[in-house]
Amino acid sequence: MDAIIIQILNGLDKGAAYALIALGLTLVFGTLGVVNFAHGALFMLGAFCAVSFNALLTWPIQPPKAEGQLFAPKAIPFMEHQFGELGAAIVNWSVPLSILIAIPVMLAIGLIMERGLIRHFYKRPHADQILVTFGMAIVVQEIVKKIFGANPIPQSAPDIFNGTANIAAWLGMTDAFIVYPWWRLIYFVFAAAVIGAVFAFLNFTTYGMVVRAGMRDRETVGLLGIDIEKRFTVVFGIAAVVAGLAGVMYTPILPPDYHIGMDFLVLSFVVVVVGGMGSLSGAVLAGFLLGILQSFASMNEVKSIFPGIDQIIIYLIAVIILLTMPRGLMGRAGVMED
Amino acid sequence: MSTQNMVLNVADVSKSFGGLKALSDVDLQIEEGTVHAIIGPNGAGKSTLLNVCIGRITPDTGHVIFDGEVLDSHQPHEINQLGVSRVFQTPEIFADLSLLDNVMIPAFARRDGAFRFNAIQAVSGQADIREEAEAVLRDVGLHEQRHALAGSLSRGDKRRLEMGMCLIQRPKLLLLDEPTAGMSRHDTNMTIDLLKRLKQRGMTKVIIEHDMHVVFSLADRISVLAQGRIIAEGSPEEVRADPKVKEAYLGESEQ
Amino acid sequence: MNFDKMNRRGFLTRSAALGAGLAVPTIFTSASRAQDYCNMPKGDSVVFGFNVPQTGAYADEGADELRAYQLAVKHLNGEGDGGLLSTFTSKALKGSGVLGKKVAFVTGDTQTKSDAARDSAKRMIEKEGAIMITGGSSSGVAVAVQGLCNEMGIIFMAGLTHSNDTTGKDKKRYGFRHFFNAYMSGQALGPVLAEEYGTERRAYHLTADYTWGWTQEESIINATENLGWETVSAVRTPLGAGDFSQYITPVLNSGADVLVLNHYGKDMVNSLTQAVQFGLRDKQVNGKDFQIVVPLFSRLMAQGAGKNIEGILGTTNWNWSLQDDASQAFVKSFGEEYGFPPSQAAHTCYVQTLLYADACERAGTFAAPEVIKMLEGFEFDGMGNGPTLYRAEDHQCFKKALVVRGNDDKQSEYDLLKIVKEVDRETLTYDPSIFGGELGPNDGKSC
Amino acid sequence: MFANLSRNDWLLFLGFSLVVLISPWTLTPFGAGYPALLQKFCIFGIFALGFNILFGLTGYLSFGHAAFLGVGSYAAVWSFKLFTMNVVPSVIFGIAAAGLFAVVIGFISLRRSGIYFSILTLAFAQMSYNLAYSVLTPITNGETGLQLTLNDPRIIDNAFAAPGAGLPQTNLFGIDMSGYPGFYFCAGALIICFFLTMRIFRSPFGMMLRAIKSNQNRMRYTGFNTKPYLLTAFVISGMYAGLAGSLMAATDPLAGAERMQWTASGEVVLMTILGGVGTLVGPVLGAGVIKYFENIFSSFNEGTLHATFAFLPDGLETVAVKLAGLFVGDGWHLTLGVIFMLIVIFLPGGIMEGIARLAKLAGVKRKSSRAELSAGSAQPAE
Repeated sequence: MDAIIIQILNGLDKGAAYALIALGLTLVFGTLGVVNFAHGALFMLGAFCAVSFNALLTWPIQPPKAEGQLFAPKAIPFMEHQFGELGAAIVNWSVPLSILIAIPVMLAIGLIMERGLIRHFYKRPHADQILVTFGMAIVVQEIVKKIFGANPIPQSAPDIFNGTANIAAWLGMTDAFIVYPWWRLIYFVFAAAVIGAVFAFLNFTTYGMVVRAGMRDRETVGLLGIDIEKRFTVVFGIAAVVAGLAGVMYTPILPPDYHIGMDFLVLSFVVVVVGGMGSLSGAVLAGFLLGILQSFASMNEVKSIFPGIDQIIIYLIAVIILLTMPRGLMGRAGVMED
Repeated sequence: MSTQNMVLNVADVSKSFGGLKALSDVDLQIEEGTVHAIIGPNGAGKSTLLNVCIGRITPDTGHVIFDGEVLDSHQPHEINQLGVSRVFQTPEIFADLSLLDNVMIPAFARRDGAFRFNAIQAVSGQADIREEAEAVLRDVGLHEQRHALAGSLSRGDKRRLEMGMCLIQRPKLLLLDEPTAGMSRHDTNMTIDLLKRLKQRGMTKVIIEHDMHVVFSLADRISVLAQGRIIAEGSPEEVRADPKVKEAYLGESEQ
Repeated sequence: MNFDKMNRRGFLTRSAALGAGLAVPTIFTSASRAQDYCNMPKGDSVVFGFNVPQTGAYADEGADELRAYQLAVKHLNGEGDGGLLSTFTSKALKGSGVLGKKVAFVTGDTQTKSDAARDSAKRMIEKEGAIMITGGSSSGVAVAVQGLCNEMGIIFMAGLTHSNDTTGKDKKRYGFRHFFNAYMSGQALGPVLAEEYGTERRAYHLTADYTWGWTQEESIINATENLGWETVSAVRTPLGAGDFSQYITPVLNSGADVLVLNHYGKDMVNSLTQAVQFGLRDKQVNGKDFQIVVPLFSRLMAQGAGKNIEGILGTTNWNWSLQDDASQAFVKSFGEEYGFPPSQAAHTCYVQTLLYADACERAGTFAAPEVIKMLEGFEFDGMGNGPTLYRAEDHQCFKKALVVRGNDDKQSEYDLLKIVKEVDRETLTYDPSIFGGELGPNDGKSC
Repeated sequence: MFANLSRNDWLLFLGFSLVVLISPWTLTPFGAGYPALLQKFCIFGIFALGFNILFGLTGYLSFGHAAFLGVGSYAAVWSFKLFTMNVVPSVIFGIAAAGLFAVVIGFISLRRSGIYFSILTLAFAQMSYNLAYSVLTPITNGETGLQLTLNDPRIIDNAFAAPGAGLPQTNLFGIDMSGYPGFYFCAGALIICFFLTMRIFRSPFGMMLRAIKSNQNRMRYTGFNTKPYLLTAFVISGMYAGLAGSLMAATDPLAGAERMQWTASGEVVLMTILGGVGTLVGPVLGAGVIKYFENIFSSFNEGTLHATFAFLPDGLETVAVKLAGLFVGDGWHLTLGVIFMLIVIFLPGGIMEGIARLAKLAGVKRKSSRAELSAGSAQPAE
């Protein structure tokens, strides 16, 4: 029983991560009709916003090398050197703080990308879009590798979020042992908040409603004299920010390296397609579904019945859903079917 | 009318989309060798009726019987192989291929059936089919442009091309969904001429049309569809005289 | 930039420099047959092929290997401070190249994929005339390239490969490994685990689901069960899973009090980080503190795991903090060249290059069968691991191994591992027959 | 079978064959004239040719084609292990196994179209890869890859001759399949495949596939059952992949799971688009370019760069080496990414469009290349 509750919790958490990544992808596809293979790279760039911010804060102040010493002694982080205790505290909170950096940076990257490149590919075949965004993903990735190396760079969550929350106590189960890491709970809440914010933006603001109308019928909205193109640019920027924030907050869970975006790319596409192309709620639903099923498939009890099921569960579910529901969970007809 | 020379028999067909009843209890008999026009105001269910005939839509109730065969569970390609071809309202052609290819492909369907793995011969070696295609292109007046891409044609030309694609199959029944919509007067007249020539060849045709000039110059019989029902049927003269039709349709359109 | 031109020039200059007469295809003329053996060096240089991961997850490790190789070539050619040449017990090498020929090298990218690794090895052999191939950062690649080299009659000096199979069931006459293996890790680590954590422990294994993971899991289970430990469960995880949380959560309620992570590289960094996040190290089970063990360590991976690795036990082949003369000499010449200390991958690659060169020098020829004879059963010292034997039966080096602990009191950025114990060679020696395999004949091949 | 090809097609075919057969000489100045790479050119050329029959003609984008390549490889290596080192049975097994696998996957995946089809194929390939890596290790030998061993049964070979001491070589009735003979074997296969592909392109069958890509609805209402057409194309292209896989095993008897990974499937998509979707020669060119970069650019190191720029003055040389170093050696991926972007932005039709434009510029109006291009249709499908 405890094991099942933990796996449900874990599935929700995983699902939140998948949904958050898939959300941006769907947003771009739904509004611009562009298949963005560079979405993973945006996630990676977000993670490296956190890395760079931390690197800046901890810029090493090198104590002088003693005579006869081959390697310099351990450096003191810049912030600590300059501001003592307060500085150390800021360094400690660098991951959440880097959100403040990531939002403008990712927005800028998104806008530049859309204006400079994606815009010219609206009318081009999807194959071209895939190739050009994939090429860009490789370029971005290689540049990051040149700067930061290929090794993962660990980022830690603020100290007070280290350790685990005692879920059993919350649920009033006295003899059960259910704990869950604080940071993962925070990631879940954060993801839910971001997803909620995007939905609220699209559903409850006039700006968002026009965008949504544009997703369904771009020409008509264009005829109404609204500059829908400009709004789509903004939407691309938002998608980039969403991907970037997902990346920032993920760094304490998975030490980021230059390749982390590619690792998520295929998965996020599967999530989007299972959800149904162009459906935001479908993407979120599929994210949670796949996350929970993946958690369950990894349980020893399940694996002993179906060996290797945890390796393929995501793809197996994708196949089953696509065969029973032609357009995924909530896809619209005619989108990317020809 | 005897049932032997009934090419198409639509019996009690109903179809709803959600709450909207597109067709209710439609009965329609098409006699061999005639041109049968279906007219009616927008949203009367004309295109739905054709869609049912080619297997694009399965009716909720009722049957479509073509040439003695009940079409209920037939796939669109099977229905076509039985001898039903259709010209669509928005031209359905192979835009990336040449006009010649566009017309040769249906000829292959007629000759080779629904599937044949013919990777041995070359298209260029199929002289008979090519000649036939060129003849059809001449018929529809597009022979000059036969090497151009179909996507580059004007809307009227696309429609004539599509007509050619149907004609080369020599269908027993040709369904035409507004063949002259959006055409210039000149193109419309050319199309009427073409259809008249076809009439002499004795091909059965069902034609949906808004342009009454076209309808009355071609049709042997006319059915009037309004709100998913057949409200009148008869020769052009009978229909023209029918007060119900005037009320439902002609009155407004002849203003 | 004009790639075409640059490219072409590069090749012209290089083939001129190497003097390798391979530019003209030798289809029917069989110029190669006329040679005594494959890629016999002509002219005044001999070409080594360094096949390391330059892209993918192990790119940093590969870069470090390449640095070590370049350093080794310098030392062989008499440049720099000579490095380990001065401490190596065999004095055949004089810093004047090998057999009077200057050492040149070519490089390739294994991408940590068997296919790509074999492709680049083939390129270096067929086109660039490499006499020996060395490198790699994963057992799958090592076994694949070793097989290829064996077919082509080229000696393969394995880089970092830890699976028992490399010199076990997949051993080859033309393949040699200096690095230690999973069995040795188990033997070295076992007693220390018993000493530190007691003999009544219940272990839970998370194992990377491929051959290296399985051999390590098997070796560690054997070693710990001999001590009296119980194995609660051994769970296989997909390679590159990224998020291991769904595999870690069942550990919480399993009744286990030790978690063994049979992961390497990125998988290790991720699973360890996440296991720590799930509070495993703060947990008490069966009245004991919960422990995590990572049987195979590397300094580069420790860097990726950050604070999480502090206090965790594991093994390595070599670490730069060793105080013997040879290790110090190597750290000094590597550190002066590059500004930071070498990794264990760099060390093993450097040593392999020297060992090969030395064997050629002693054999008096580059002909593989003779060189193999010199390497088989070769006993030496002064390479940083104490007295070492290249065993003839399986081409595995027997030498001491290190049990280390993640350092919580770092003196420098690179001071990540603290040596707990140096385990002597006798403890680690085993009967070659336990892993099966066959070396195959020592016959000369002409490409 | 040989009739009905136009004179231009014969010229194209003969020219193609000639270029392939003399490539050991012509490619040597570019550093690519060695057997292993030449074999790879042919093998991936075949893979891309086959992929193009599906993607180029029908517009169905399979993202899991590498699975067939992997299956072909495994089948071929098993043929070496169980029966004989002769490559002919292994190639037959490889093609048959991949074909069967393609029938199953195609039958299921072709129930959907567009991106849903792509994801279905991707899912099947990824499942194959993950299982081959782990649970199926008894069949695939997991991460290490399936290899020959000394105690393989090899029943046919051993029935005729006592096994030698070492591992036997793959052979074609006694001719060793490593080195240049191996290349000529692959080249022969490539030329045959090219010929077959050309036949398909020019045949009514190929015409129907193009028509499906152009307007599948119209095909249905024109009396064609598109499903068997698509499935046939899918299986043919799976068999090409199986052939490529078994040739990989024939020239180098090892089969690894990573051949089936999505990145490998992605690679053949990129090769095809890079060369020119729907063109005859394009995919082979694309395969060549990508393999060339992978093998040659990655082999540059600082030493070779210094030698290259030695003619420059010292300061400039350092700068040049630094700059070029970004793009070669471990930076070859960067070069590849940049090339993808440049090609898609400036030459949407791939390399073949570039060639056509050059030909136009030069005022050369070769009919064959025009026919080639129009046959391919400038628009790649989704």
